[in-house]
Amino acid sequence: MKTSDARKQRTLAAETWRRFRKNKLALAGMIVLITLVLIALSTIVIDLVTDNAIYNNYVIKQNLRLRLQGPSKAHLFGLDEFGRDVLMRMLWAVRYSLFMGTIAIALSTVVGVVLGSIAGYYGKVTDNIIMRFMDVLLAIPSMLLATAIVAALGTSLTNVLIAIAISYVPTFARTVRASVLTIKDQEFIEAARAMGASDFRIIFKYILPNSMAPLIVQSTLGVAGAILSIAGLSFLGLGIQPPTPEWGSMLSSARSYIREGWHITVIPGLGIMITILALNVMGDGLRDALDPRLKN
Amino acid sequence: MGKYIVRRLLMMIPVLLGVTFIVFFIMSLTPGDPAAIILGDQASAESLAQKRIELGLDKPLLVRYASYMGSLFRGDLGVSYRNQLSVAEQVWDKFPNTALLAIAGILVALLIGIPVGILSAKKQYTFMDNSSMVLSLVGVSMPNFWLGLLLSLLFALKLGWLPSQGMGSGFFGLLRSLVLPAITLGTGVAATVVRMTRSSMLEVIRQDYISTARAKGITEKQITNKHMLKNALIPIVTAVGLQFGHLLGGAMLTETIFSWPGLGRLMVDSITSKDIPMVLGAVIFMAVMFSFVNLLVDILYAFLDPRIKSQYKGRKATIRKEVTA
Amino acid sequence: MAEPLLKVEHLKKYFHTNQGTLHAVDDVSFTLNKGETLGVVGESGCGKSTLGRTILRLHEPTDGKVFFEGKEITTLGKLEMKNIRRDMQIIFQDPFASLNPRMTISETIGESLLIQKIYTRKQADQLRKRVLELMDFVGLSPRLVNSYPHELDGGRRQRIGIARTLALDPKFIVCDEPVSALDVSIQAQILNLMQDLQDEFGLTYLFITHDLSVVKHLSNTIAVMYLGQVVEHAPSLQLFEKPLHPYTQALLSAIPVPDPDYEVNRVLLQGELTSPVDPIPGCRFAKRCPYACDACRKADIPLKEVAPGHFVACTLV
Amino acid sequence: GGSAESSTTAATGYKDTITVGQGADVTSFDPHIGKETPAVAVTNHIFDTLVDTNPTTGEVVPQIAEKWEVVSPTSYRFFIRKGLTFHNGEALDADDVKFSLDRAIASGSVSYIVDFIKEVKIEDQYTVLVTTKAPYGPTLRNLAVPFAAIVPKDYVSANQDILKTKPVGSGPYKFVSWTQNDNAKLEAYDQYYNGAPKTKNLIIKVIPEASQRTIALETGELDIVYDVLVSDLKRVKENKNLVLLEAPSLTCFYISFNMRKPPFDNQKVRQAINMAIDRQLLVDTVNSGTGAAADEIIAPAVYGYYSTGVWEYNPTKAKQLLAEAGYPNGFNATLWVNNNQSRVEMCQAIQEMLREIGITVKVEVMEFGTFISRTTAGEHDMGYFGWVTSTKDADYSYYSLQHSSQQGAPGNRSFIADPEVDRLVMLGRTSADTKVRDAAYKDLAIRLKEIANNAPILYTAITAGTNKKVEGFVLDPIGYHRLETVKVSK
Amino acid sequence: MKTTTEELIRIENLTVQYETDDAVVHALNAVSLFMRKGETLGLVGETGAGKTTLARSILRLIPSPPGVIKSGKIFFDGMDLLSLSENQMRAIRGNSISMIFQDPMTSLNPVMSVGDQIMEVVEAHNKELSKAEMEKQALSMLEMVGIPSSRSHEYPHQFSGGMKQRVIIAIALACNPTLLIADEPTTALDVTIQAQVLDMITALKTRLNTAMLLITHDLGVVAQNCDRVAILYAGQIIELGTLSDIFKRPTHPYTKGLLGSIPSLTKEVRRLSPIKGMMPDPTDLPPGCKFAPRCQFATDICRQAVPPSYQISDTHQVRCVLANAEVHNG
Ligand SMILES: Nc1ncnc2c1ncn2[C@@H]1O[C@H](COP(=O)(O)OP(=O)(O)OP(=O)(O)O)[C@@H](O)[C@H]1O
Ligand SMILES: Nc1ncnc2c1ncn2[C@@H]1O[C@H](COP(=O)(O)OP(=O)(O)OP(=O)(O)O)[C@@H](O)[C@H]1O
Ligand SMILES: [Mg+2]
Ligand SMILES: [Mg+2]
Repeated sequence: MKTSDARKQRTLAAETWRRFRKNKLALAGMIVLITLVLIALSTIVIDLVTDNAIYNNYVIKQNLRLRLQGPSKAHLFGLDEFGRDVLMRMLWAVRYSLFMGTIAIALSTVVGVVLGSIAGYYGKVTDNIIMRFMDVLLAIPSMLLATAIVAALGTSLTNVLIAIAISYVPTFARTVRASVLTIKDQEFIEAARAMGASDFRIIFKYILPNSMAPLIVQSTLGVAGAILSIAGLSFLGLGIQPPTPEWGSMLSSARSYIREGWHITVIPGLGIMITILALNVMGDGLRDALDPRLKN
Repeated sequence: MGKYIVRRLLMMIPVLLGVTFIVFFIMSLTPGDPAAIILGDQASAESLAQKRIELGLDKPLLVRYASYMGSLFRGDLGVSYRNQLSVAEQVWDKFPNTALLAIAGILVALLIGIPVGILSAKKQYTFMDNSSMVLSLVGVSMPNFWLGLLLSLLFALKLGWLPSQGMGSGFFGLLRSLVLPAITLGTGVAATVVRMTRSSMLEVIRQDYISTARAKGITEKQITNKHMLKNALIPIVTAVGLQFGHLLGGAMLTETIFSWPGLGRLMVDSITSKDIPMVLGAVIFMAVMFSFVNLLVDILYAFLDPRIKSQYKGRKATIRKEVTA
Repeated sequence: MAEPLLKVEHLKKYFHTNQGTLHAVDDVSFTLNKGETLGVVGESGCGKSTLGRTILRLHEPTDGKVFFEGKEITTLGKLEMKNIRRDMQIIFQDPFASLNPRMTISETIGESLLIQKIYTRKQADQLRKRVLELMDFVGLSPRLVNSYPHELDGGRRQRIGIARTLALDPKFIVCDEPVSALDVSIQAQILNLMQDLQDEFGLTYLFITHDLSVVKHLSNTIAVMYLGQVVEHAPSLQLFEKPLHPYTQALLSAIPVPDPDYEVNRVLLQGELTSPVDPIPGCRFAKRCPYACDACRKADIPLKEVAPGHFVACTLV
Repeated sequence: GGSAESSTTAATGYKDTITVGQGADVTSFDPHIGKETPAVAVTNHIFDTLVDTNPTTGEVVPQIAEKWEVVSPTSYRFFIRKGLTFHNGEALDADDVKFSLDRAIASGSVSYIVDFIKEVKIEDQYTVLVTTKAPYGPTLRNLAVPFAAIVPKDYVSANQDILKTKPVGSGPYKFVSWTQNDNAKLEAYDQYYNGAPKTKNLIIKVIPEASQRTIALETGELDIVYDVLVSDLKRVKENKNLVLLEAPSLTCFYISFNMRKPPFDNQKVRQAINMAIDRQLLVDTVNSGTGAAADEIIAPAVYGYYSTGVWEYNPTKAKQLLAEAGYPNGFNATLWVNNNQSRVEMCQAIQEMLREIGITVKVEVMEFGTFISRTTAGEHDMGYFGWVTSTKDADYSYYSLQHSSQQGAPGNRSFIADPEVDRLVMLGRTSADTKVRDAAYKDLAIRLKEIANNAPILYTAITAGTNKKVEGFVLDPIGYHRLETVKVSK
Repeated sequence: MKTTTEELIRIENLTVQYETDDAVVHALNAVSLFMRKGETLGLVGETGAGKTTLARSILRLIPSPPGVIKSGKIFFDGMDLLSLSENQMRAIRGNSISMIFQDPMTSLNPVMSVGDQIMEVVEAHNKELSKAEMEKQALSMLEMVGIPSSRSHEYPHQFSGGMKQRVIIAIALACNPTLLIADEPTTALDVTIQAQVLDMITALKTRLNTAMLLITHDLGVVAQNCDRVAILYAGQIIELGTLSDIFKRPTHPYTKGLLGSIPSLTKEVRRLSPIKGMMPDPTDLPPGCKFAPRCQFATDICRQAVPPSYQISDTHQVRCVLANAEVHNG
């Protein structure tokens, strides 16, 4: 770890990026995700500009007589069980599939960070109360918790989001707490206290920035998990409502046609798989890149 | 150690209390009238009202919760709304099936996860590393139910090797029927195991004691098995323990696909039919199971790691676990 | 000139662990004059760091009092304590762990100024000027302002730690093994720097180390600790010339002297430092002491002043 | 096999076990509680009723009662077959019949089928007189419904809950075991009055995933599956080793408009929606060509059906009607449906058809219990319902679904309250004269089409797939398939 | 120079690099060195000078990737270690050459009993022995380093730092090696413990007639334990000689600076006189003398080419042009 003056100085982000870049697989995952985000954004823009015309005429437009038609020049991914264009639905679904997972995880990350850092920093009774509560949530399998919550609140986009978010909170709280615990005892925290820094400052300026690494990784993987959970809920009939295109519900409603029109199950299935694969390899790449022990 | 186990068992009580409260609360929020569920859609208004009183649904939520907890402490989990049978019996009946499936799933995960993880770590950043990582991730990236369908299409229908559904009888029948659901369930966890194995192997590989072992002149195989793996296993065990919860959740889908008569399916059915006593009973059972598995993991932990054994008298062990988790 | 700055009376710090009560610091008293340096030496785990931290109230003392400039600080409230912190600072041993890896050099140095509200965020220019000035003091090139700690070597990091401490213009600094992680040539640079700073600003140091040769030429007085207690406390020269406690003698004789002709007279000890958990009464060194007798094992041995300013806790003297 | 009592099949190249797959589990083996089709499909074999209906002709035939006479419009005398025994050896006589019917009447779940009965009187050991509260046309058919099963008095009196898990009846099969969510096992009852069943063992397996059921049939794990997934029908039909059985069912799927809520209080709106739905297209595509477009909420196989003709598909006219009703630009509404995939699919297709005439429909899928209780409360705009006329008599459906006294829970979820409709329903209900009833039901059908409180969508077909080796399997239009005459060659 | 019969190991022009993605670390640059049987050579240098790399190179345990032995030869008992197969090399490790690592806290496998860890090395190199004999040997090793053999089934965490280091020494000496490489064996220990451990190592090595390469950055340790000293700076040996050569007649400005940096217990120094600056970045070494940037006597010649090693006496070698001048001037 001796870096001479001559060597180019890098920020931590740049350092991470340099190491991340080396991992071609993770890079590929990231490119896939960026592409998906671009698709999602452009379909949103298209809907705004055309006042949903494309959406109404291509995405949800049915043509029952042509149902289950296989891929052709006119319809690259074929038509689904209602004769809707699978390609268009796939594209329009990106925003739900990707963003719902992301939003749900963002929610649980925020809650998890607050709970986890309070528990980890203050310890003792506070820690005990918060973590016992997390234990309670953790003791209920997350899929089950989500199912019960959606069943209770009713199936709607927001409710699915809330359900998934709640079921992921304990994971994040634990991750944050664990890294707070390790960082809390480091000397630079003590140094800050010796300067008279407040708890608030210590948590937000010292502890949290240093526990970002596991959190970022956990979130990336969490989004992948959330997308799968949403698909699972769809399978149980508790996912996104029709005719909104969403990969999980496309897949689960197409599953009975798996042998008649392979394309309508395989395509959304692959969509989910590739997205999750991309998230996973990117998460792993980030983990390697952020792990200080793997430096150089 | 004995004292520690007792302490842990006692700690489970508040957790289970919390679990019952949360589930009771959520389930009571669910729209739908249990009386109507029991009597069906053609029941008369009087009999519905009668049933509601019978079930105590006319009382406030907290009173109902208290009376539920009251009978719970007497060991009575109540009767199911749907079929009016003892919840405890039904849950107890399904439990071994789910446990079997879960254990088989874990085994699949370990069988895939540990070798791949080791390979991947020893050949970090090579083609081998990347391809084995991707392959193991493909499994976890597929929605569970989709993978199940594809597997049964291939192995049951196309190849006719394995049964497509149900729980076989006899040892081989059972084993055969277990394969597909276990793979479906296990692949999801496998990726976590691969990851965990890989990173903990990578960590161990860098340790000084591995250098010491090399300097002794023992073979690479001995180094891997005796020095690396045994140390790397410790965090893996924790990870697997925590995955158990996911596994139980995954069982809800897998059991439905493969008509496996387990707790997961019981749970799905009960949730959708608002069978509150049944859901509560099953969840409590799952939570107990989950807590026991974690306790088991901690004990196993002590066997794998002599350092922990001496710490077991108290708090440090739990802190350690949190940190590595 | 000998005006006491810091007075520590019967300071105790016990930790409650699963194994029992750990007496990390057990009844330590001393006085430290302004502008002087007290060296604290002892083996790993004998409570040196805990002593330093407890004086600064980074650990709440279990018992005892600390007076700073005649004011008892052990009872101060949060806010008053924050003000006192300006005058009492600490430099840590590990130059890697003691800097926030997510903050640049200038942020780290400026942080204490912001926390103590000496400058506000709006006074960025003044703050920057002050930071550069401090960096100059400790010999850091100004072009490093925006570097992160991981880009620097241990010596430079330790300079950052020192600059951060100096920013508040403290009167008293606890130096917790500031050079033990550094190479000899760098170590010498830092030691010289600290000496210069002391001369320039009239600083008072509590210098913690396990390396007797390091404190020898820095300290006015030296306290030797063993398992939470001070066993010998004497002016520096006197201690080296005439160590009285058997432990001090062993310590001195164990130091490898970089001179092939030096006659080694080892006082070889048996065993190692034992656990400070629930210690039994009596001299804690008795187990390893070649001269231990029954009297040593009966009761705690108090410090005795055997010569002016020379205190020893031993039945032999 | 090999034991002396084993039935003839073993020796003659037939399997001694039939394995059947269905989508849901038995909820309760007590016939007075478990009334869902999957439950009845099993308990049906364990319990007999006084009379039975012939699955193909629909006519009422003797079962426990070997004959009966209509004493007056309100009283029926039944002569019980002598020498009948329950599976536990208890003899079956008038005592058991009275006990059973009284028990059914008292049951919250199934009383609606038998609550027309005023009293069951034991005349002698083998004769009972059933008197009704009022003249009731469908008496015999209702008594043939499996919920009116005859159970052993002594056995049940000792423990009212015993039937839930240890059912004992007088039917062709005895209960052996039940593994919840997995299977139920039955065994032939050799002393059955009509002769022992053809196959010794019956295993009814639960396979919730419809596509998995088909796969299991194809792989030979199952001999018979009930309710083949519509998208799998073609596959079963084309498979050389399998046979697809299909028959018109007694089930109609329809949309109920909540007439209490605007704009569905407007007849023109309801007619417009009826006209906007291309039912034949739905049958041909979404339903894979099975079933038929519906014109009434009772199926053609039900007694009392009168064809008014399927609503003409005419979106232009529908739009015009909407405009007349004051909605030239359409409106927003919700369509509720329970989480059953084929129903949801149907709703999605309808959703699209309504979009064509400017009505933006939001399909909301909910779980069955929620669906029922919320529609009962009248919270819905439109609801997609399925109704089985399990008595095969029009009254069963008309009374529950169309009579103003039956609003909400009992079934009337369009909240229709029309005096003329009420009059006709009661006329059909209280008359035992078929001519009177026929006329009443014709008028009623015409009146209802005009009111258009419901939009009948389709009559489903009842389906089952069997292995080619299965012999003697006959579909029951309600889904209460009987297996005592079925055998499977090796 | 002494006759080659006594010679145990000879390293010639050993060059080792770590090739990472963005830079090449020149860890060792043409290091030449020899050791005689039974002698103790002290290897001194600052952090990153390449001490560990040199030690690991001898056992061919450089982490690879990124480490590569670029060129050079290592003769041990007449064999060129760098040309042996991996299997042959394994037979040498722990047997005729063994190594002690710096940190006793992490050098033992935490999940294996100390007895087993000693057994393992005995087992690897004495296949002909029975289990019981192996165990006996392992236990006697434990006793030899002053740990009661009854503690052989305990785990490392039950031992103190000093005891762990003794276990490591027992492992290293279990097969009577002819060369012991000790990489900062006492840096992590307290002085009193350090003294005990060093005394023990020296006693044992004398008894077993083992040669020792003692790596340290503590000149005090060197002065009291070694026969000869090599000073390593930025991957080069800049001065090599007997104890008195180095301590009494230090010639290289770096060696002199090093000695000036040590606070002394024996002499009264008010101010230390350290070397300015720090070691150059090993990925970007200056072309000439590696020490030139810090050297107050450096001239242009120094900055242009690496100075050769001058033999200024029978036992004393210095890589500095000034030394050459000294030789010439008398
Ligand atoms: N926060 C704490 N909780 C419990 N025990 C502690 C804590 N901090 C220190 N100790 C214990 O107190 C004793 C003294 O520790 P301290 O760090 O003061 O020693 P030290 O002399 O500074 O050692 P070193 O030279 O290794 O830094 C040790 O036994 C240590 O384990
Ligand atoms: N695995 C590695 N990858 C890349 N560079 C390495 C590696 N190991 C060592 N180096 C570099 O090689 C150079 C020599 O390292 P080496 O460990 O031999 O130094 P050392 O003298 O033993 O230092 P120390 O006193 O810190 O143990 C250093 O610059 C170091 O950063
Ligand atoms: Mg310390
Ligand atoms: Mg080293």
